[in-house]
Amino acid sequence: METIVSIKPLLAVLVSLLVVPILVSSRAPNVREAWTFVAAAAKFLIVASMVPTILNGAEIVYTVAEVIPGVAIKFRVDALGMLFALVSSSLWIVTSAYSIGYMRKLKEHSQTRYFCFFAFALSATIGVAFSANLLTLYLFYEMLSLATYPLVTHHQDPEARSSGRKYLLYIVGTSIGFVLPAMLIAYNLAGTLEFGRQGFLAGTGSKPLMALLLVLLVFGFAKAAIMPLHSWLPAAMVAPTPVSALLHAVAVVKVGVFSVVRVLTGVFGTEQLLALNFSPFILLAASVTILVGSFIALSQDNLKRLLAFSTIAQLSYIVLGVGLLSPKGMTGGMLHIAMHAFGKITLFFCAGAIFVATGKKNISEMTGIGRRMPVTMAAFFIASLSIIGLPPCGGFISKWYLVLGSLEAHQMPILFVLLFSSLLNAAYFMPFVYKAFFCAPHEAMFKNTVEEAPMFCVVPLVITALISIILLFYPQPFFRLASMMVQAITGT
Amino acid sequence: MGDLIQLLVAKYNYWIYITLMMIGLYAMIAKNNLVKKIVGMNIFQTAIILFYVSIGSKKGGTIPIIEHGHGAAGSHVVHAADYINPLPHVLMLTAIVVSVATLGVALALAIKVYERYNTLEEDEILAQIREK
Amino acid sequence: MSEQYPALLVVVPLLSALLISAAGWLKKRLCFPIAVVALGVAAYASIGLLIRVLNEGVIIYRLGGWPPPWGIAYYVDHLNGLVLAVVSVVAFINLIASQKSIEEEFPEKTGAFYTLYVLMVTGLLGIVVTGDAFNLYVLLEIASLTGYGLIAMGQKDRAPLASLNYLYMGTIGACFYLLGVGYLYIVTGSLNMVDIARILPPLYQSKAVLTAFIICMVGVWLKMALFPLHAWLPNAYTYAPSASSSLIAPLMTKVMIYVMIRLILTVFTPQFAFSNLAISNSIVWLAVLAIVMGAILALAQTNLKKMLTYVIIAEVGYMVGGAWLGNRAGMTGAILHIVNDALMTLCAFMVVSNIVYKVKGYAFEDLKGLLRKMPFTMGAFVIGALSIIGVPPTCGFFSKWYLISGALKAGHYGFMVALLFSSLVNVVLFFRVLEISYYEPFSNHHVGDHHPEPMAEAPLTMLVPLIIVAAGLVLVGLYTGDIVNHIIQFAIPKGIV
Amino acid sequence: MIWQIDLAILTLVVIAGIGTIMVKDLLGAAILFGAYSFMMCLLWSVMGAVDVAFTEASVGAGVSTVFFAAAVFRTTRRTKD
Amino acid sequence: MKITGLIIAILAGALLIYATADFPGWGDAASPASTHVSPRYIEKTMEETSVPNMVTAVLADYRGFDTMFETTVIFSAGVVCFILLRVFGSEEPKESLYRHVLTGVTIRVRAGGEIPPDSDDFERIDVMWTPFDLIIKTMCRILIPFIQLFGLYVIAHGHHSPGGGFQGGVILGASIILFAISHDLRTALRRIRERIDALLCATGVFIYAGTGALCLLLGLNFLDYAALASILGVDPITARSHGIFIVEIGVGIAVMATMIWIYNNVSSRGKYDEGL
Repeated sequence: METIVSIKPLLAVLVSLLVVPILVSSRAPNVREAWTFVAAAAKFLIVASMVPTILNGAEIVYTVAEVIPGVAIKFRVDALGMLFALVSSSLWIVTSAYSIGYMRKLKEHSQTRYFCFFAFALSATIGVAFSANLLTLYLFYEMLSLATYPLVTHHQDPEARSSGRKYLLYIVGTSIGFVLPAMLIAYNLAGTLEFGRQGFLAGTGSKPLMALLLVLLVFGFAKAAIMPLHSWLPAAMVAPTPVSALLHAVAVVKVGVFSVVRVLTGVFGTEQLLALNFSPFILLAASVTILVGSFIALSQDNLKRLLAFSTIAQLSYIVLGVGLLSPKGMTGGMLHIAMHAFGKITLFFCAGAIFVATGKKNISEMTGIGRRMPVTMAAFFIASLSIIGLPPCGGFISKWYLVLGSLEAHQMPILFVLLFSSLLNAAYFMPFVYKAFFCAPHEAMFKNTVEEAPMFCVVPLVITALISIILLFYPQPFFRLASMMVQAITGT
Repeated sequence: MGDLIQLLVAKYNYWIYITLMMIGLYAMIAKNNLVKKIVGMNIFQTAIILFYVSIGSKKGGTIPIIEHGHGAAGSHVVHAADYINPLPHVLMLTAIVVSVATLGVALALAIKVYERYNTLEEDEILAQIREK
Repeated sequence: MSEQYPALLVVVPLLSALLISAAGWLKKRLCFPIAVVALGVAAYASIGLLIRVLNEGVIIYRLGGWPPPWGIAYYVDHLNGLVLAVVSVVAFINLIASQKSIEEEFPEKTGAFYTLYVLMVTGLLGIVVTGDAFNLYVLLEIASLTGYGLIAMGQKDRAPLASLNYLYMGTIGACFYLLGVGYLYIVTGSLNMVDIARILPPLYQSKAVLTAFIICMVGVWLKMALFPLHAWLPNAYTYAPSASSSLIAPLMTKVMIYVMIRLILTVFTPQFAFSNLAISNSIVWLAVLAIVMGAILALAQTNLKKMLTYVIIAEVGYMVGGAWLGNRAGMTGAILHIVNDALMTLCAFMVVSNIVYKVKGYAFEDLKGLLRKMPFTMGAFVIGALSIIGVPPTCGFFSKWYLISGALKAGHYGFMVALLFSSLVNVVLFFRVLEISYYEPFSNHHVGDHHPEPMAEAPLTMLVPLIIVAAGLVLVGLYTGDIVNHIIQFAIPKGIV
Repeated sequence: MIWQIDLAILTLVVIAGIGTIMVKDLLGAAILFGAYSFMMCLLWSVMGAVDVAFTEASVGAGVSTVFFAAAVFRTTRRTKD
Repeated sequence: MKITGLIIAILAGALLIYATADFPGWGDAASPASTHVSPRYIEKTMEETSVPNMVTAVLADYRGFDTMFETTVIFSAGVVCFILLRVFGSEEPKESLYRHVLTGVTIRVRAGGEIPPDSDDFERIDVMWTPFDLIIKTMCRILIPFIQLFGLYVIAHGHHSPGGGFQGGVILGASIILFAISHDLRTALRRIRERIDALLCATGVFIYAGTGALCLLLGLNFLDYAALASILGVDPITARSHGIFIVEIGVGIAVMATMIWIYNNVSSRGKYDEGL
């Protein structure tokens, strides 16, 4: 496989940082938001410009500095990273549009800070996507945790403080307490931290040590919200909705999952995991998270919390898929990164739009809202289909591959888990949608006039909803990337 | 027994310097009065000086000044065995200077403390700090 | 001229200190410029020296033209070349940063203050550069005496007592060191470090050498405030005027660490320190204790400056432990941490002095709303905090990396656990500070984009150096590889693997 | 040098030292310290360290004592130990 | 505290006693201390520096660098005492005493009361009133010049006899201190003003360090007095001797001034009005 040295990855990371000074200096909101758009677009273009190269089976590499013998701060763009980067950079554009509408309508304070740290978070995300070794990944992972803190606690009220504490405790605590020592042990075992096709730890240590490392690393990246380290995610829902939308549906949690996938594939390597027969453990953790998360989601009344728990469940699909260690399963898992992203961000947008338009947060207060905000709720319906995994939405493909994967790996229990959890998803989305549209007139809580949220809010969610439909019929390039990555791993 | 006496005599200076050093150290740690601590500090330092001077001493050596040193340099040959080792003396001149400098600073600090708390007893000062 | 750098390094500050004290009586305005020039020259010379060392290896400078061991000689190798550069640069930056606060706090004694400041830097540089055991003692006393003076100028009611206690402890430490040198002299008959190292090997079994080693170590530990001997440090550093604390806190302990490493590596060779006497393991446990206790005590503090002093105590534990792990990685970590910790501590204490300058206090409740009021200062504080916690790419992470991997290599898991523990505690410590400055007073959101209170930043002369230091933290982090490969690697003898 | 004198003075030095830290009066302590320094100076001149002895005579017995006295005069003679 | 002190002291003592076992016997001429480095000092000083007093030679030449910093230590001690204690613009004392010289009558002036015109027949005396003692004053007036003469001799004759800059400086300083004690601080300060004194401190050290720097400028290493030969117009050996003499003078000045400075600050608590 040929590798091309190019500064593009670094640019992709830095472009949103470079815009920060401008944001700080510019006092006029319009200028500020214009620049945000510029940055977002630039980032997307840079990322997109690398897609053809990757699809041709090449890799793009760039080394910043060798900090420790054998370990450098280094970028490598491969299919998986490209997939993730593509998703998050494209969604940033939509989100920045959305957040303009949201923030302005609600007259949030210190929006400059908000946009600055948003930009920070995005560079960190891309950095994680493109990082070539565990150290670089860790670097950007931490950077993301710190950059998102001011966003999560944007309201600066006691509630924000308490949940901010929880957020930082879980994220930073695990990364320093678990990942750092694991990384050091790994370095002393292998003498490198470079992600390899079959993992740099392959055949270096005894089984117990490997098991320890696996536990430390899988749970250490707590952003993946694998139970029992999940409860920061609902807490983080105090953030303004755009933050929840992009960060807690796409960037942050996906970074966590992405890191776990990297760990499983690039650090340990699937063959070693098969050989050591660790897959049941991973599958167990994932399945538990899926089921419990879905069950809790059933009992939620606050819409954002419901979405949060559904996110927790959905994330573990990805871990599950990769944990199956079978080609189709992995493909499904990686695809799910994209599919779930588009679906879930739509849902969050809808929740935000409802809040902006009506100030309602709880499902029980939204009966009949479909008449008031038809577009939003239609989008919500589509997106929820995608999450459940039904046609005509992208979610169907990933679910389908996951099922195939579980069959391929002869894991009947997993098949059962998948199907049952889909039922649960339906169970917590559909009643709401049903009540929103088809409720008896007397119990409708809104008068019968269409009043949508501002344009800036509605357009993005329509777009994302449409995309998640399109993804069913045209899953490229995500599908190509995922399958390429799987080929690269399994070598078949 | 005899050799013990021998040992005692042979190393008597060292025993004494160790005793003095213990006295000084004890005073510095255990005494409650700031100026007493300073006195202890000086005893400590003098003890070390005594140690160095004892290193320098040499049986059958005389003071490290060449007699009839006037006149042309190297007019007469000098044997190392005849003179006491001057190096420790030099070092100790420096050490004495350091000790007096430290003494000055320490006394100045003690006066400052007294101006503020109107006592030199450490426990009384700490009591005043605590009740504040 | 470049072959005279070693002398210039020390002599230029000394001479200009005298000029400053004269200027203090004749023409006050001249004091600051002279000091700046002096330390600037010192910094230039030290960096030039480091470059020369990198090119030509060890440099020997004979003072008075007498050959060692009869005369005093300066030995400049990679180890103290690096430390020299750090010391002089830190002192220079801090001097510029603290001009305003000095001239505000001591209007009629500026001359004397600058004199002491420059003299202290002279002493520290001399300690680092000298190759003569006794000369080290004299310079140590200069650094200490001036340090006592600088510290005692602080808060009227607490500083003198704190400084006096420091003086007692410091004198005991220095005297122990002197005693140790005497013990070495009586068995070797020499005062020159290299010469002693040459004579010692047959005497490794001698009780006198062992005692000398122990006494020297205890003395140095007293000076660097290793845990059980740390009692003097917190008060002394807390109540000192900000200009002094931001000079002494970064440098004094680090220089003493350097002295310890120098004693281990050059005077009593590693073979003696690590192999002959099997005490290294227990000393590492001592360091573990220092780290843990430092962290815990820091948690108990309610004002920023005192909290930082306990953080320093923990950091001392890092370096002592790293040095005594007795393997290459650990030693690399210790030496690298001297550099990093000097910068980190400088950053933190400069932030404190900015805060004191504006808010006139450093208790936690004085910090409310600072993140809005002094965003740049607090931004620098965040970077410093990240570095102390050990988050990449700030430099603190990498020294911690080497320390931990050293602990792994030595199989000393207690040390590793202690390091991780203190990192986590540091997260709590600094996060608590930032939380106070970020939330309180609680803002009610949806109030539009106007600020509650206007921005009130420290003057540029204090801000710009601070930002430079903060940036330096990241740069040093990114260039860790080069520092290790080109400097530290050669500073550690081949014997240590 | 005669080692008997040596021993005698050494003993005296120790006594003076102990007295210095035992006496319950700072001014007395200062004066006793002067005496102590003077013994030291004698001792060293016996041991042939003339320069050191000279210095100790002028500094230890002389100036240091004056400094002590001045400090005590400016603070207090009272001491509990 | 006492117990801990005792324990620590005993531990330290035990350690040191343990070590003495391996010491060479006291005054052993064959001990490394007297065989390794020192013989050269003893045997070569005359021909290398032409200074009979080895201690002076080693002090000011072989290890001159130490001595320079020793002087610096004293200097910094002076500065520290000044910066700690000195208070400028001391407030008007509550009451001040004046003596009518001719009659010896003491006049007590309360704060705000009009001070007698600064004429010769009134002199201010300390509040802690000491009887006017003719004997002491005259004795001191007679003695002090001789003391100072001796101090100068000690400095100048340091090459050939015990003593040198440091001892001489201390003696000179002591003479002034004696003057201050026998009369009072104000009179002494009228003789040597604070500013002059402080400048003298700096000058003394400067002479030393400056000599070294001069050698450096003349192309040899720092403090290598041989470089002075070209200026003094003598052979390098004698140049060394002269160099030693110069720096001894510097040391003397610095030490004298510093001793006075410290005494002034300590004895008057930095107010500079009333001494011992």
